[in-house]
Amino acid sequence: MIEELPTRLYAWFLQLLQKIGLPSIIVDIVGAFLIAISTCAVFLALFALTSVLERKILARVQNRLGPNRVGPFGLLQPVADGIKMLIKEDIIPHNADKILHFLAPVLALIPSLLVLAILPYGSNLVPVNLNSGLLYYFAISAIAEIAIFLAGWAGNNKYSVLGAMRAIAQILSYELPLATSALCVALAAGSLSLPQIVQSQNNYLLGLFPNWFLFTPWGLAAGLVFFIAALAETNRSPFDLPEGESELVAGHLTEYSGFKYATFFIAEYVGMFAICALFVTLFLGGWLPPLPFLAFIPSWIWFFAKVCFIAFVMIWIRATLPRMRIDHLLSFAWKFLLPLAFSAFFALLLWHYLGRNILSSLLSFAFIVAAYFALGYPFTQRYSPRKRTYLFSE
Amino acid sequence: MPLQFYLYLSAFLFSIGIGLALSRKNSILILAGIELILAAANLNFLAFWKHSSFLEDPSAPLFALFVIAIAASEAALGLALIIHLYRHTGSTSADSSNQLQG
Amino acid sequence: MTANPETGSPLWQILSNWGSLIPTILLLLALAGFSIARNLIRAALLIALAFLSLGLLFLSLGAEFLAFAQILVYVGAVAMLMLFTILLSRPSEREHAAAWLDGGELLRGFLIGIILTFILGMFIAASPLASQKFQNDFPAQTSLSLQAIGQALIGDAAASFLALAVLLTAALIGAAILAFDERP
Amino acid sequence: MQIPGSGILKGLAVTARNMIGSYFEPERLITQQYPEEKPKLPERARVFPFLIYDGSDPETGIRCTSCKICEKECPPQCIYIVQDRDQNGKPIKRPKIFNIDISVCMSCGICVEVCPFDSIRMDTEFELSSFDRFSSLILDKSRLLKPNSYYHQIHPTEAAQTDERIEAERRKKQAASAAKNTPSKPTTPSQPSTPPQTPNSIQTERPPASTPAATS
Repeated sequence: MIEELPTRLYAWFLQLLQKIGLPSIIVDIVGAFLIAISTCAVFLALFALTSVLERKILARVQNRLGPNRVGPFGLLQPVADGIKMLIKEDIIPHNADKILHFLAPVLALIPSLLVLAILPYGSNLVPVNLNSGLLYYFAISAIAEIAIFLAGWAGNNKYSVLGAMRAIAQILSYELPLATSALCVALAAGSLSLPQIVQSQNNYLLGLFPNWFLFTPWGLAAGLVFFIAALAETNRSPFDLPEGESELVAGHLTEYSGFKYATFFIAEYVGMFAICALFVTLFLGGWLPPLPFLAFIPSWIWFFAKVCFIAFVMIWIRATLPRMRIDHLLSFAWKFLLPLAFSAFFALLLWHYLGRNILSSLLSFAFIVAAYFALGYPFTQRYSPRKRTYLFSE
Repeated sequence: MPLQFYLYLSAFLFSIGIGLALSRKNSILILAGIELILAAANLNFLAFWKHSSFLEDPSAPLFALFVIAIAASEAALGLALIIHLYRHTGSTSADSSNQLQG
Repeated sequence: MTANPETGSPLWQILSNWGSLIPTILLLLALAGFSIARNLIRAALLIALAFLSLGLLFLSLGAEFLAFAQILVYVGAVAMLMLFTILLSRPSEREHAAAWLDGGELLRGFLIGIILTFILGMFIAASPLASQKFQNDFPAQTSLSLQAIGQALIGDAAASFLALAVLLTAALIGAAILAFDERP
Repeated sequence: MQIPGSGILKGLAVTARNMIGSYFEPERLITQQYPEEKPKLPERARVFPFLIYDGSDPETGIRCTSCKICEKECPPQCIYIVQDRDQNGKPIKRPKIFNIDISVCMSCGICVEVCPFDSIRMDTEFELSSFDRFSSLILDKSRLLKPNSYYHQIHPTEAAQTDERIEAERRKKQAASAAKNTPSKPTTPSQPSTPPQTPNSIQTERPPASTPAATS
């Protein structure tokens, strides 16, 4: 019964409107708005929750308690942060471009909310069922780059432009591995629409092992590449150089305060959850239960459980790894992630065209392991600084 | 929307693209005008494809896809040329690069 | 609860008939802004808005794959390239102002634009297309299925697809070499 | 051949162990809920100076004899002493006014070292914030005076040493005075005064008036 709760509630509400006698156009529009608002509400609630849980997990890792003052176990902390952000004075730099300065946070938030429209939250809980959903995701997240540039440029501050350039260089160079690994999944599933990708991961090997794409040989490499690129795409954990406090104050966010600053953070966290949801949909079988007999738990509970687990892993990595330097960050993308994504692509061909059985899986797994070690070898060597010829500094 | 609406729109887009390309001093914006011309052609393809009776034949969207790809590479090269031009003539305005004029 | 309203529903009728009005208005506003934009960065952003609204227009025309490809390529890449070129070429303050024209050129540019529109408009009006009554109600399956494009790309258009790949790589390498600064 | 990425996995394992450990072994957690639990300051913690008085009545038991050495020695000059006078104007060995401006005091502890009568020591009470910037930040004599028992509370070992030294001095002085009023006994050289533990070099005669009641 809980499984169809959202759909039944939605249908009941629409009938209610019809009974009141509203023209059917209005009912449709209200229905569309209802879906949009409910999806955004769920993800903004998740944002509020994680802004506390992230600080508590980071605290627990460092053997301290974390916020527990506001509300029970500190759960009302987001309310306190929200009010603090609203009260803070919103400073616009002297001859900054007022319109662009205001536009940047809006442009940062809109794509991260738009992207939620195509994610399959439950068995038939897809806000919009586009048959090129994956391409929609990449197209909309391309707009977020312009927002970062605007944030850097509108602040009329040289360092924020520098920070914006670094952020865009990082996002552009990590977009390629992200797209290639997503491409592998689209090829394996045979379609770009996300509900179809989830459907294609639906069967269970010998009734026990769910054959999600992450557990296929090539899926391991593609999943690893996608996860690392996802971390870089949302400027998190080891790749949060653009907002690195130690280097560029706050990168492209230096000139923002008050609620505009909070909007950027809402955009970042919702973006993080969106890419976690995409990872779950592509590699961890969206709303599919891990074992066939666990299907009595509603599908959307499975989906959000997996999303929260992946978000936890992202926070866990943030608690462990130090920040990477800009050139290591970029060379890591071009020298390790992209070749690994292409080798995952090749392993997929091996796995698929040799008839998706055990033999082809072993073969492609061997190929992936060989590629991983070959590509990873230079990164395990001690860094031997060779004599650098400087191009620009004399 | 009827076909004529799209035809007039893409005609207007095409001519505005040419108008802007001719009326701008800064070469970056001239390039933007040219992009508009290509986009207008795309719009025409799709309008005719949508109002034709054989929707299954994907040749029009395919062609539009090719136009988008070529326009992107052309824009990349054009902008690289502009940077090169800027390094030699010190400004991106189109009038400053007229050394080839004999 | 898939929100795709069955194609018969009134909202879908409205959208498919008049849906392309909103992107068109957005497009015209963006172009107006772009032609009189004084600040270079604003001009580049307005062009990005124009490309975005064109993408929405393609969406209302039913070519979904095209719309997202257009947004991804133009708004994500070309507009970003323009912004980078504007930053790299560091137009001086005088140049910024020069982006704004002495009346003459703008007038000439618009004159050409308007005359051309009329000429093309006459051709469109005179052409047999205008008189023919086109079936205005869209078939149920409005958006193009991806499989068709995929088959075409691999099937009969495979040669041009590979040529396109070569062209894109050449453009990539060429642009990189051209833009690379060889200062010793 | 090191597996690429194994370093990251080891790091993740460490953080995971820490995180799970913090749930099962609560003593790992170092957070002090400050307003509720007072922080456990180390023994030699010091904030601002305070005056000690023996016995129960601060007025009579005050050790300070307003010799003003600390006023002269204080680097930022934040101590202000006015000597007390009895009714017919003869100065007596007690401060009438003893102010310390704690907004200036840098808690260096020099006044403690130079004080010959061990009457000033460093306090550990740090919640001294106030609303106005001047008057409440100048501690007058009544706020500075604290009993010797409080001193034993905050610096137990140091207090014990000081009392033991005062006790030794008093006994030595009594022995000396006993030797003076019984001349018959051959004047044995008074045994060399044990080097004073505290570095205060000046050995002045303590007036008989002060009641050496060293309460434990």
